[in-house]
Amino acid sequence: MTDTVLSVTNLSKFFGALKASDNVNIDLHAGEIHALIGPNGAGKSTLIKQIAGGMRPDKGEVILNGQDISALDTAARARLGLARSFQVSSVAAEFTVLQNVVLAVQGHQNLGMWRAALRKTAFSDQALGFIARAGLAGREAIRASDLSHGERRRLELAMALALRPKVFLLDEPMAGVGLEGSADMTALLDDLRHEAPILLVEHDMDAVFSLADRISVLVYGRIIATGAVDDIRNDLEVQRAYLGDDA
Amino acid sequence: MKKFGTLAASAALLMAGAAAAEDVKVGMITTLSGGGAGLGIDVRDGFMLAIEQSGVDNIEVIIEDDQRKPELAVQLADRMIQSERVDVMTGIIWSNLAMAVVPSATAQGVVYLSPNAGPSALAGRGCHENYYNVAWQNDNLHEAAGAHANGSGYTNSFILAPNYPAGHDALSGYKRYYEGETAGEIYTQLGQTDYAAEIAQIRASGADSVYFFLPGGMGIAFLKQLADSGVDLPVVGPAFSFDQGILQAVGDAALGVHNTSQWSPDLDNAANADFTASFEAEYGRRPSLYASQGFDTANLLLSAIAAADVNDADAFRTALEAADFDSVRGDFEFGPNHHPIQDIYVREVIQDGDIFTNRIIGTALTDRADAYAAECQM
Amino acid sequence: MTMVLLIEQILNGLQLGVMLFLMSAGLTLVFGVMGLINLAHGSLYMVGAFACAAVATATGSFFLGLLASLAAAAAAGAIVEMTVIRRLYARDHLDQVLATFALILVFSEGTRWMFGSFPLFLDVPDLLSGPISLPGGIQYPLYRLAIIVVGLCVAAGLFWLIAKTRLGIRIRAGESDRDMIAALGVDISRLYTIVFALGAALAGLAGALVGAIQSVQVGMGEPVLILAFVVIVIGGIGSIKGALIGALLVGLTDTLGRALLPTVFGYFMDPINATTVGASLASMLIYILMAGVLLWRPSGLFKVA
Amino acid sequence: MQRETWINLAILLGLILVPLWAVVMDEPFTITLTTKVVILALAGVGLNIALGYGGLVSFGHAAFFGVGGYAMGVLASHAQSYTPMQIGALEVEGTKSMLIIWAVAIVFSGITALFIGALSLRTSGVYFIMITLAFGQMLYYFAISWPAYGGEDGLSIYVRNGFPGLNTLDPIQFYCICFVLLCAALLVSARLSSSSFGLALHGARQNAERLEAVGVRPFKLRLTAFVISGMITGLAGALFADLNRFVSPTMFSWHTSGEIMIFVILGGVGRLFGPVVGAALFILLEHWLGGISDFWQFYLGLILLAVVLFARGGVIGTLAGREVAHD
Repeated sequence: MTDTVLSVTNLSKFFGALKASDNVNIDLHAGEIHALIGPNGAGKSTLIKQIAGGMRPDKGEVILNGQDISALDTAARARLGLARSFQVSSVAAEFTVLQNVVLAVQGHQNLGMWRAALRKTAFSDQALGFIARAGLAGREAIRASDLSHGERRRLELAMALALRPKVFLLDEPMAGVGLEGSADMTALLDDLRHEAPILLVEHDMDAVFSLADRISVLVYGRIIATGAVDDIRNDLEVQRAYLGDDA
Repeated sequence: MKKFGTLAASAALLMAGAAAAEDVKVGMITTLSGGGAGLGIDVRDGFMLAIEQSGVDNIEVIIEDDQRKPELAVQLADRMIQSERVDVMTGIIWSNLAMAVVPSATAQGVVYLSPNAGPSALAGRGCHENYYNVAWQNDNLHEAAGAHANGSGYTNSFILAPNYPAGHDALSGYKRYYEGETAGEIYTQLGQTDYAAEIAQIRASGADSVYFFLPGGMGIAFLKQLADSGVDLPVVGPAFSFDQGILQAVGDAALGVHNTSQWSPDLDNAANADFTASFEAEYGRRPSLYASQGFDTANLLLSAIAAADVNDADAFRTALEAADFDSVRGDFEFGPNHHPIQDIYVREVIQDGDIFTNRIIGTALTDRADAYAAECQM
Repeated sequence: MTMVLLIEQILNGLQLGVMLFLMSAGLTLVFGVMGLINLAHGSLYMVGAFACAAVATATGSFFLGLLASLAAAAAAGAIVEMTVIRRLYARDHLDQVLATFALILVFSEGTRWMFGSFPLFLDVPDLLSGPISLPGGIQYPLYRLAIIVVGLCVAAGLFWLIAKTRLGIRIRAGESDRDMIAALGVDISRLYTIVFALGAALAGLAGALVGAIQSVQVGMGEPVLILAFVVIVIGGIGSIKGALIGALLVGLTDTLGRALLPTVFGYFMDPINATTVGASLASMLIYILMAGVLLWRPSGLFKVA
Repeated sequence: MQRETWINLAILLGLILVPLWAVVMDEPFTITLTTKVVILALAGVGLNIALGYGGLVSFGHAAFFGVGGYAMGVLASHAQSYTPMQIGALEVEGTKSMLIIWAVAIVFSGITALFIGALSLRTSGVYFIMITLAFGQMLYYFAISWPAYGGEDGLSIYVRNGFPGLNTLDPIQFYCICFVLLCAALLVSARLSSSSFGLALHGARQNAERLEAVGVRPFKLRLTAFVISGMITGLAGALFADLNRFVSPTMFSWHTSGEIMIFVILGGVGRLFGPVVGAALFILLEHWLGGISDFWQFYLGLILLAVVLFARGGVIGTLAGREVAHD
């Protein structure tokens, strides 16, 4: 088959009796978008956290390009190219767009204490490139707190791009961007997959079905199905999980 | 920027009227706000009372509040010396502030009259021709307490003081005269307010008496707690914990306790009778030990000004050394290191109507100088 | 050290701990419910002591004084909450620290203005004065025993209040989710005023109780304030249970440290150095305890989730 | 940005003109007072790096101020009495040279900050505030009960320490030394703030989770900032001791920590010149109110309250409006 970039094997996380992740196996191939769906409270964000390093699993492994990264902390994983966006957008609110992206660009380097960060042309030029790629050209000098919801999502993606990602972990990038925004965002994500494969957590089913190559369904911490889009669409167990939840 | 007490202001006004040739500028740095302000206020009031009574009109007194902060005291002293060009300084209550201010002030040619603090360093090697202590050397009252313990037949004292230099001096001063055994020796935390642990140790120690040096609120707390604990041992302390200002707060717990002091409101001399009466008339409260020291300090200064020109340093020093004034404590003279040679009394706390006060019951030490005079080379 | 002395020292530690609990309970409640750091809590302790001393002197009754201390501290707390504190809830800790530091200055100097610079008289009531004999031949001051009993009763009352009453439910709701109590239709600003006044009253009670055996003077609240902070940080901020455990821990550590350390050092040092070094270390002991607890558990022993 | 730059320049100009005026008018005390402002401002500039840039609310900066002060006191007292220090088998001579004293003060306060920071930074929020306070208190009680260097009495140094080519006892020359050091510290502070390191530090204050997600560990960053902050405050402590020719444990007290914090907040947290304005205003108020009433701290309290409640962002924040990174 194709190259496996990221693989999660036998991952489990229990909070007392609650099984947040129950022996989860999931992998991500080069060039694909793999969507992770499931009802609220299924443990999607918990899973993303464990992959990104913010939470330690009780057992199981996370392997990135053949390297076991289970023991590394968030910062070390980020340096290896694990780029994530957050369910609720998380940027430095008092910084401008440019400052935020420069922050991400310089993340890999040794942090100089004397020369002004924004005057280092290498940093700024790169940052401007990522900002443009994320569709925020012309908004460089705006404070992050003054951005619209959708723009903040894009800023997060610009910062993710700045990490020279091997993998994107995107937690609900469509949430709160509105109808038109979601069309733009879909186009943007479709573009990003050429940069690195995407593990996408998303509630917007239209976006998922139009973007994803494969879909995994997470219910009560367990992956109940993984497969191509059409297979999942027709899977009875998935329908039950969703209808049971929504009806 | 300048702060005058009410009396200081009137003194200054008088001065403006008769701008005499040899004006004397006095800088008083004392504690007027925050913890321990009562002591500074008493020294100031005693001092200003004497100035006012003298009717001398060529003295200007500049009063500043040090908030009991040594750094601030140093800065105020710098200002008084550099900007105001004072001739004489006085007022400091605490030894640590005195150590911060006095050496550099006297080195700059200013005469310093100490109305309260008497650290050993300034009595011994660090003595100075411009430094005069009108109160006592720090060890004096403790030494007297040791002598009193011998006289009372105590042979097994429990002694305690805060863990800071004055506390260490206190206990060594006591032991210098005390001949018996020590049942226990404790250094408490400075500013400590609960003495249950120490009192329990006193109870268990089998001591026949307790000696403590705990100035201010610490002493109030200790005495009340000791009285309430049922530990029924004779207590001796220096006058600081039995002063007029705080006795009322201690109440019954202090009644009958013996304490050592170079002054007492019932000391039988004319100067003292005038002082206690006029102080109460002027300020509506009874004078304290500190007020008496402030009063004496001012009178010493007045006697020297009357005898010599303040600008003639040698003559002025000679006039000060003579100590030709009527001290409220009776006989008063300076030793070679400019520290008092004086009697130290034993007082007892009594109740006079509603008010707790002290009366003299004996003399602990006669014509006591201090232990450091020999080290002083002036 | 004999057994009797050790038991007496443990009682002393308990008494200090119980007193610290009265102080810390309000502090930790205010932090837990409103998220506010209140440096001026020590001033309310002072207000309680001064009110008690003034009323006890005027009426001759210590118990009227106690009531006055509760009333005065609660009133002072409510007034301060309504005029100043309530504007600080939405601010960061920094603004709260500065504002309540300013309140300390106002309270201290205001009190000195009203009552003068000399300590006030407040004595143990006759009913409770003197020592009593406990089993085992221990002589112990009745008043200190009374403080322990009162403190434990208040602690029990507080647990009951929080667990069983409607006010308690609201307080707990406020601790876990501030937005939720608004959704429940509770008048938040009134709830906050009540909680603050309750904490203030407890601090005032502590001040009055302790004032009788210590000295009632301006600035008396500051050392206790720092101890109370140590207590709630050790216990876990916002937790009443943590405050109780923390207070007893600090009380016992401090008392036993002062009593035992000089003796312990005496075994391998000469006596004079032993008393000095022992006393120095004893004064640092609770801070060492606190640093140790925080290194072990960075959010205190009983963190509120 | 413009407006704040102008305000900053005006402040600098004031710090040059006031002492000049005092020299002309022969008012040496005004110079001493301005020197005090400059030194306390330096301490505040140090704290501002931790507190303003890093969001680390340290309630224990008196620890570094005191270590700096005692570095001066200990070295100078040994030089004064011509007795070398005994450190183990090593004999070290004291010194009266300011340059050496500064170096020692900076190194030792840096080591202290490294130790306190490494332990305290494991906590956050109120716990951080309180654990730094606890470390400050530990040093305070240690200084009080440590008999070798004066305990509560402190240490008096009779003559101010020397600086090559200058007469440090002359108030204006000593002022110049302090002023140059303040300017140097402001320069360091400004460069630090805009550097890559500073960007990451500001970022960590706003959103530590985000910072980790771009590959930076906040702990190391904060610890570095805390140490630099402690070093500058330590240098200020050494100067303050030299100004007074005296050190005492009050330099370690929690009131000192509180006051340094007040300078920063009063002037404007995270503003480059915030601590300078804050210190100047505080000293002026203390001086002016102290002349009016014995109960001046009452009014000081009211004024501080008014500033917190109604002038958010401190003096500079109010004058310059929202510009830089502070909420």
